[in-house]
Amino acid sequence: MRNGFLFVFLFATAAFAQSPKPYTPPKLPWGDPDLQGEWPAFANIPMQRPANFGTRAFLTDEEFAQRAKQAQKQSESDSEEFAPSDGKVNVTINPPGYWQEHGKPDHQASLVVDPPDGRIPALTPEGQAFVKNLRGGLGPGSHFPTKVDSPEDFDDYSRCITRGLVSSMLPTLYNFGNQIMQAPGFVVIRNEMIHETRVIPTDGRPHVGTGLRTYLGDSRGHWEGNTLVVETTNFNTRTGTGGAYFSDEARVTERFTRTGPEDLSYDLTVNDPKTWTKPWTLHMPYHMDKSYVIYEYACHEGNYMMIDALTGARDLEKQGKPTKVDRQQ
Amino acid sequence: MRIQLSIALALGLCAASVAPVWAHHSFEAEFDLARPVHLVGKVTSMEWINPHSWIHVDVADANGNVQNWMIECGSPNIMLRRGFTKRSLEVGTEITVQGYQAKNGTLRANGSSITFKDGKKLFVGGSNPDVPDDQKK
Amino acid sequence: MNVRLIASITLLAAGTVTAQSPKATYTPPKTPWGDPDLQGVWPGNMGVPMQRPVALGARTTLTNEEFAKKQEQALRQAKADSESTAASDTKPGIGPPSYWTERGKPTRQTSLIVDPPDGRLPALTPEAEHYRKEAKLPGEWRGKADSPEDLNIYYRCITRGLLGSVIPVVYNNGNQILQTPGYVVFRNEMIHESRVIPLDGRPHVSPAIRMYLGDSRGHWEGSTLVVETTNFTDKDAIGSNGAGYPGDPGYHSDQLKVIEKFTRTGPKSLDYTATVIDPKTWTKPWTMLIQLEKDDSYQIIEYACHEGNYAMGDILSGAREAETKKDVH
Amino acid sequence: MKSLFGLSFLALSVTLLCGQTATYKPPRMADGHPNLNGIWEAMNTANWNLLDHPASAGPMWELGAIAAVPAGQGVVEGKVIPYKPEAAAKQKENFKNRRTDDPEAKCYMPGIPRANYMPYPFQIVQTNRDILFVYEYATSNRLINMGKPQEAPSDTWMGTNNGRWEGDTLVIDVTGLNGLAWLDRAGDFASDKVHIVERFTRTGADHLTYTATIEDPSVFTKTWTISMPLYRKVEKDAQLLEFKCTEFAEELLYGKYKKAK
Repeated sequence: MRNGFLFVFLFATAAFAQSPKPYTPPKLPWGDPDLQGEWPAFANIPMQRPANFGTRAFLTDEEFAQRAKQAQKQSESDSEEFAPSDGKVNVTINPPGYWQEHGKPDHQASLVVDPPDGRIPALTPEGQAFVKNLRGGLGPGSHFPTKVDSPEDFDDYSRCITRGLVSSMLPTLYNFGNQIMQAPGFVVIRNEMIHETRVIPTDGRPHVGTGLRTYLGDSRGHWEGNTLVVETTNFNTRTGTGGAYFSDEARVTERFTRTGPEDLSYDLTVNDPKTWTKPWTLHMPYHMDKSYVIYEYACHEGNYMMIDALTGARDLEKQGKPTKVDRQQ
Repeated sequence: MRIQLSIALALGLCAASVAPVWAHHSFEAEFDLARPVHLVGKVTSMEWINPHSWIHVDVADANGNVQNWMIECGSPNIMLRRGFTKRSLEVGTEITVQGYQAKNGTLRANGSSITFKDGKKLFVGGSNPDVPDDQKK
Repeated sequence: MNVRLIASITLLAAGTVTAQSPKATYTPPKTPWGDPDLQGVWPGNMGVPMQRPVALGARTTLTNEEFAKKQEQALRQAKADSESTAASDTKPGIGPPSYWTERGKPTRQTSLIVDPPDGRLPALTPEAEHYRKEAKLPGEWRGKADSPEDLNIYYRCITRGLLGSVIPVVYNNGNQILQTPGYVVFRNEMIHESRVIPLDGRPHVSPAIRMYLGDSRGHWEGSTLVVETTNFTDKDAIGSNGAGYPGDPGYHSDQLKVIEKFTRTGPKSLDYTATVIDPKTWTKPWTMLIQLEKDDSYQIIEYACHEGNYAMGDILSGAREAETKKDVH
Repeated sequence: MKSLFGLSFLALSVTLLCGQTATYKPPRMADGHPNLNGIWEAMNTANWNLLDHPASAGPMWELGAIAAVPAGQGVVEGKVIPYKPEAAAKQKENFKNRRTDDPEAKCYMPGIPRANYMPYPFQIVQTNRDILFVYEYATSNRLINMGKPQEAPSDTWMGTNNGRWEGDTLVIDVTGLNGLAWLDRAGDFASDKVHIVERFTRTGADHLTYTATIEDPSVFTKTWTISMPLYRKVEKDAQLLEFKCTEFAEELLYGKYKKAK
């Protein structure tokens, strides 16, 4: 655990070696460093590094330029109102492509920065078994379930329950708005999707009892210099990241360090020896966007998918067909 | 004399004429006049509850197997005010109950006529609080 | 057991006929905060019919001869009441043992109703006549037990109603008055109901709120507590046990208003009068007088009616049993 | 590592929180005892479950989220109810059958201590002699005998309550409980041998602190205590209304005996 921090610290400073001395954020009236603002997860960085990158943590300029061109083309089509009228329409089962916000490319090769290969460490046998044995051996609910008998066949996000602590902070197709607000004794992190808010006390109080388990866990914050450190425990073993689930002993440590007027360095370390063979850390460079407005993401209230999927499955069964949901290639 | 009597009757002086509203419900609703019972047995316990207290009695039937009957009595509050407590019940006392069985055929009967052999008591002790001390026997 | 017997006999015999001298207006002591002190336990005495026999005309009290006869008869009853067993020759009745009763001491009143002067209920309105014929509200048990609603609200242990709770019956006639600054509480033993009566002149709750015991407001007129209660439901009946009284099922409309007056007439005596105003039911208001006698040694004991209500299950299941057997009796 | 700045701020906020004086001085009745009169209600999830508990589905899916259990931090000091093994098994059994077996579902009187943290208000009527607790739920009530302690003549739902003052705290010694009430909707229970000592202390204009120490060697391996604040209902003209819930439980209790339609 100790070395995890050391590594992250080295990584963060290396990334910004060029700026001469660390940035000192302004202070709030009651003395805390001011981290407030809209910090959407715009940096479009994949979670894990392709194997061939090895321990190279950054794109070469050439690789970056290529991604930038790609992103430029993508954002043009994102801003289209309708499918192109010149007949060359790629008909897919998804909503129109332009309903997305693909964010901007970044030099960082992957969000995972520790282990050095930029990949999430292997699961422990117990971690694997836990996932496999979920729902009596059916495994976890999925975005593309093998059968559609009941809502539990879908993943928590399709069921509009939650995206979990980790995913809610990271880049995704759209609605990756995050806002930090502060009041004396509290830091609040607002995730746009799915309208979840972590109110993090910074007065040193203990965690709630171990009998109290939740999807977003129980967070406690304290300041280390100008860095906000947030420890979260009490996860309810029905949430996690990367297809695996936190055990009841999982501990997530987040570090928020403002590195410039519009830049916030975010490091998240997962420490769950029952699930992953090693602790691992991801790094996300947030960039402030005062213009970003978090809109209400009332997911469950409009979840027609669930009704359509279930009634559809019942119809398929009447026709003797499987209800497995295949991904359109 | 005739007038006197009619007035007395009219005034509901004779207990018989005034149908006292016994208690919380009419018993014809619960017990079956067509199922008289005559039970002899030993008191095992008593439920000091409202609206009616229930005395539990072990009664051996013809071929000797013992059934525990519940005998419905009045509101226990009266007995409690007479100084009896849940500790006053003489478990094992033999009582005879003549009454009627519950309509639903369960082992329940009403307790209007509980009688004891040779003057035994159902409750002992108890110092009725509102009896002046010098009158307590 | 015969201790009780001796006690009641001596009390009865010794009880001098209460002097007929006009009641000098008694001034009750004051509570520490200056209100007249009506506190204490005031059990009721059974034995006065609600309506006066027609033959007695306007006579409100018994002659000495009538009273002596009533005392002698009460004596016999008290002797029977104090037996712990039935006389061996008695034919078994269907009720509980007769000695489980507390009828209290005989009084000189010829009827509870003191106004109209003939001591009888005023005529019903045509609407009330009709309502009583159609009444789905069960009065005395008429043999039908399809569902709980076929039994009256006292069988069901719901309540005996405001007046039903104070009209003396065969036992548990405990009433208690408690006072604290700004409130008087009238507590009835059967069925463990306590009316907390504010004295601060606040308005009644909205007419949309209907309650079995209504919504009471109190104020002092000299040393008399006057309590005005409205907001009744129309689901109970005036009369002992909320099931009416010989000669009248006692149903009333939800327009009912009751004016109660509590006047202490002596260290040990309190006149409770209740004026019933329900123009939809009775053509004229009418008033009852219940003379309560202080007995602070009378212990009000919890009357948990509903919790031990074997009768409900027995009555209903008994009726089902009878239906299956189709035996007619 | 905590910067000096952060530390001093913490100290500053602590004094602010405590308000002007260390201990609260309650207004007093004529007899000199603190005035506990008023309408009070707990604002926690103790009635759902005395212990820490996560949010969970309720026993009636038909009611959707309405019947779901909110999460709650427990009120048990030490966070554990020290059941003996067979009692722990009974509690689990109670929990399994809570939809039909919880006395609250049947509208049975809640007993002590549960009456004080039901989601219904209660009124403390403090006279110059005894004290009456009037509970809105099922119009239950209990008289606190402030005179010579009396022995419980028989077991009841609301117990035999002998009260005394210890300084500015009302102490109530409760015996004669019939052991049929539950302590919460999760099936926690005690037996008819339970002895409970309650303490009510006024800690502010609109707050009481309530603790109840529960001793029952037949069910628990040691005595344990719950504690919580109680909040005054400060709405204008607040009053108890009527929750006579017998009728609402008749279908649950007697439905099976009704004549089939």
